[in-house]
Amino acid sequence: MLMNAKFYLSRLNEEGWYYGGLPGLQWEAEQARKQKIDFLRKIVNELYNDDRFHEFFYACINCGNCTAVCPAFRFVDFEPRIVVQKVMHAKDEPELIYQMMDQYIWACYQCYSCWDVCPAHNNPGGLVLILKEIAVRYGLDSAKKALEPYSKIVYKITTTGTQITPDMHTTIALFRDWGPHKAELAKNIRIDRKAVPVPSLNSVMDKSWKVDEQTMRELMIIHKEAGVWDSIRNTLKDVADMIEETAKEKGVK
Amino acid sequence: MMDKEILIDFKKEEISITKEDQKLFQKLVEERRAKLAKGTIEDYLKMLEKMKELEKKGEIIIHHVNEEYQPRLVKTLSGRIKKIPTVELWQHKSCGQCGHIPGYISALYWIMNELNIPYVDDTNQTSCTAWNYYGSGTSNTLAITAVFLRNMHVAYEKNAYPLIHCGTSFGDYKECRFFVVMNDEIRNKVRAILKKIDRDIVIPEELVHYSEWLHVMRNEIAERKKYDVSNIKVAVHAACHTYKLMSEDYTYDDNILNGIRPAPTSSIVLALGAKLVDYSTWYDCCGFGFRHILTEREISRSFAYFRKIRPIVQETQADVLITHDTGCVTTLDKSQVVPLAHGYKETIPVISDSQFAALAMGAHPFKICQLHWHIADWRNLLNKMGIDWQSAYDDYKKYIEDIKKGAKPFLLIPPPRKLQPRVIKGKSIVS
Amino acid sequence: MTENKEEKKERKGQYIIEREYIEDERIIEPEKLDLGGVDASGRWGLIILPRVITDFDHSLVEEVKKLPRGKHIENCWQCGLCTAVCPIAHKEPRFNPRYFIYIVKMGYKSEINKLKGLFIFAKAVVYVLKHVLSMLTQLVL
Amino acid sequence: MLNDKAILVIGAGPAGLQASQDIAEFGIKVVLVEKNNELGGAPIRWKYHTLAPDFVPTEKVLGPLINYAKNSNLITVYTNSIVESYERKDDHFNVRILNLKNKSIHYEKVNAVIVATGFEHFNAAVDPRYGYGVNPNVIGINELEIMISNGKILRHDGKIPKRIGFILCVGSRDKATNQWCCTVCCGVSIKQAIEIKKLIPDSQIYIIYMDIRTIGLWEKLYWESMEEHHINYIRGRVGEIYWTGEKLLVKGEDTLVRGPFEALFDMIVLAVGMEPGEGTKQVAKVFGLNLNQYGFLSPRIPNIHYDSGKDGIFLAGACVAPMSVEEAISEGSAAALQAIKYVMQKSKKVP
Repeated sequence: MLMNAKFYLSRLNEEGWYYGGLPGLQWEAEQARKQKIDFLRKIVNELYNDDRFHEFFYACINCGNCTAVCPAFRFVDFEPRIVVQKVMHAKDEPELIYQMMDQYIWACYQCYSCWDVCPAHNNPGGLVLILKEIAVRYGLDSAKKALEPYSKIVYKITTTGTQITPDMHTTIALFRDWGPHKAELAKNIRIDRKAVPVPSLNSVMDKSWKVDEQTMRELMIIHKEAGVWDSIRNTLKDVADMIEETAKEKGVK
Repeated sequence: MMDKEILIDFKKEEISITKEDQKLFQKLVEERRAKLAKGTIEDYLKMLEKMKELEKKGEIIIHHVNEEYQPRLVKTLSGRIKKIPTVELWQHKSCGQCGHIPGYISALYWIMNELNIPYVDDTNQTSCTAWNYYGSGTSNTLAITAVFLRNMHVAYEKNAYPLIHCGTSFGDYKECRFFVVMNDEIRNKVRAILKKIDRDIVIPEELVHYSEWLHVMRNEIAERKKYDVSNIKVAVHAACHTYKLMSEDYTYDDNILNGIRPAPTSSIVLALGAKLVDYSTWYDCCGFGFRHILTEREISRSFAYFRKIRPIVQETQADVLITHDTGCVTTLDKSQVVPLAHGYKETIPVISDSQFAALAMGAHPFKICQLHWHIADWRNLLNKMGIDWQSAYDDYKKYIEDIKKGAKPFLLIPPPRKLQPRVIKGKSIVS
Repeated sequence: MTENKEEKKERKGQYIIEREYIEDERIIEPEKLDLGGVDASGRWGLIILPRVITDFDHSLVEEVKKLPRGKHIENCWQCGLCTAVCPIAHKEPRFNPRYFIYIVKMGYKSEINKLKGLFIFAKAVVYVLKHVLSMLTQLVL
Repeated sequence: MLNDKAILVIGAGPAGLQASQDIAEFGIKVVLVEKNNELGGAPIRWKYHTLAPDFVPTEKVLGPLINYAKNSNLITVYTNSIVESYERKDDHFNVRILNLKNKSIHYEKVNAVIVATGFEHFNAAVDPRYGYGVNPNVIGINELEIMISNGKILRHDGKIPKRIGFILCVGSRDKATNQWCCTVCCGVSIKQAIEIKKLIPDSQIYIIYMDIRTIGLWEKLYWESMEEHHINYIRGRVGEIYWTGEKLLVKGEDTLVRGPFEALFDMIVLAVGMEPGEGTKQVAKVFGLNLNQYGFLSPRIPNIHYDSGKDGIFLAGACVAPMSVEEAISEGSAAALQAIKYVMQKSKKVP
């Protein structure tokens, strides 16, 4: 066996594949190459055994309908078709999935235009969502980076069942790009909220509307039992602690 | 019916898509796409069949849209006739609307009070928690399905039919219902979780979005119209999650936009007599991006502006952009500030269909329609509608001063209900 | 895109998670931007231009067809065989002959500008020569 | 009367057999000349296990045709024979048939001729990229069909392959070899891929293609292969197959997802296309039929296959253009009808 065979063979991963990557996207392949193979296989198994997987993926003939309607594709080199293709081949080549987990899947808007037009009933948006859930459950760096600025929302949803609460809009700091009118609103938000004529909304600041204590307890029990706290713990550890603390205060063991 | 005669005729000049063949081509593409979505019909109808079987076997309870809710019939994309309840509604509020642009829900409640529609504004309600599901991937199917069924069970207890305000809640509840009915494993796991908060699986026979309620009530609303809006050019943006997520189950009407596009919101604009204008990026998302609107707004505002605001203003010079979802109003309204500062010119006010209807019916622009939460300039819209917004704003300012001095704020109290809450298996009903 | 640490910090739009998939020239990050009293400079005023192509630009293809070896560019149906056999492509994937023909035929000037200044050709040729020489030495010895 | 008439059918493939049966059932004698030893043409010669798109066993389709040809007293069969020359009389042909095995000569008087000499698979050794014939475990879809019929897919070392790659358009759509598309190798390869998946459930099967052309009702093969059998598809070409001593290192490019790739395969199947067979060239020379630029018999009008342009001579099947078994059979009937009409007109039966 001539020397060059050894050279080529040395470049292949454990699955016996070497990916050059499309022009300009080599870094995806490099990232994936650094991972250990059984970790990649674990991720792919979790994807393939998800309850929704068989509703979201059937076949893909590369027709490109999904990419044609994808909003993210108009600004970012993200294609739902590539997601389905890589998911389709991931069973035999797990490295393909990890290539997307770093940045690719976070570009998706989850708007499901792709699900609406796919001639094979595939749901590329749904596959991206499953991969996001896996990224959060495994606490990948991409999930940490994507959700770090998002932690207050995760806390609010899992403890009060509501989100975008008025108390997050009392200063312009987080919303400078919404301009002077927003600054004006932030200043007198408390009084404006007193003028909202809807009974369950009037004067409420820490939640979107008054939520009963019992309702919040039930919500927290649901999230605890369904394993949401565990996946949050893997990515946003401090948020998970805050959630459990609040839950204890509200009498949820 | 008012809107029968006023048909969208693609050839009319005020819809300023330039080339004739482009319009014909677009019409054909949409007709094909409407049929394409029919491809998923079989699974959907199978799901509805299986839901009935599960009810017979006693595995689940179905919250039927029976006579007491005075249902009206609409056609869905799948051709199936859907029953839309009109009274005794359980308001499933949206966290984005309530926390951010309350004009949505206050206008809707005001309209319902005007039409004397009894409803329940419940505090035993959580949002659909899709911010954890689609937004961040921290949730999973079990959690969001359990939250869905918990809310539906509360509505069932109160004997009020759930009316869902947020497009995303409507979309993901359709998805959850599909999986809870079709996937036995998920159903059993969810039942176990619900047992822990001693509730059971109650699945609504129809999942109804509030825009569908406005659709079926559009003529009663049009009759109470106070302002003439016939000179207002309105562009409509349909929220993706209402008609693309499980696309079979949203209202389509052959007389409105040829039955190719969803009827709600467009129908109420036509019923009110305003001019509905069409634009080329109709099918596009608003740029909400779920996570992007909060933590990566660079993407959201660029998309919303270059793909939505700019094409609409350039192609149609519309006076207002109307949509029926939280995320869309927030994204389209707030994303115009930075591009304008960069020197782009196009801008357009963005409000919800409930606000537009309430304005046309003469509701107070600020006390009821809460327009002051919206950033894109709505002043010349109100001028064009003939609403003296300046005096209304001074009136609102005075009202704010009174509240500061301790006056009790005016609240929209729902009309009294006729139906009694249900007693289930001896469980004491939380009033 | 392996870049050194400092350059990464000032890189435009660095807070965007899917940053690697957006070309630099499409990101406009203002040094100073004032929104009626609110300071929205830097990340707060950043906008991204769309990459939607509104018209196909055939000038490049016409230019190539005039070249003596360029007449057959119209025949290419992107089968990928040229890249499949190209030793340089397998070492330096940014050098993708099929992709060069594709962007010329489609007239994607932005993609072509990306390739300028990348000395991938030289790097790759050096690799091939090294590789071939090592094989020859093995055969000869 | 008709029963003293006879029609010569050259080539006992699906087209020839169907033509012979139709003519015989009409009561006209048939002289069936076949170059090889057995009847049935390519499907039998390469022991096709089943036919696309519905996996109908070849036996079920061709078996009755072959048995009819063997048992019908109106059909005289000459195997291992070719038509060496012919003499044109005003209402019949005198045909000289040479038996290649025992060199015996036979003369037959026929009133019309149907040419149904079929196709040959492209010899992949002509295209050096794949190392066909040099690299072990690089086989053609025809050889694979034999393996599937025997129910055992084995490598050269007797082991069961895990990762199998199909490379489509071998020798086809290529100016260096055959410029045309053989219309069937997509459907046939996918059918075989599904059959292999049934024989070896945990195998990884890749189909490397430029375009998937599963025309008409064959499309369901493409979708089913992904939905139920999890066959992988790579859009691109293979540049080189290198035998590393134990596996095949395949170098190619995936134009849609992976870019340039290299992968180790246990077995590579080349979807070899169709080209005009030796028989077609020989018959064309004998009867003076003209060939088109690709070497297929060219009818007077390209869209009407049976009309050869020469009086009394009709064409049918893959000798005119690449086609599937089902099309060849229907072309056999078409040519038979024309030949019968021609014979009856000559004997003044039809106005």
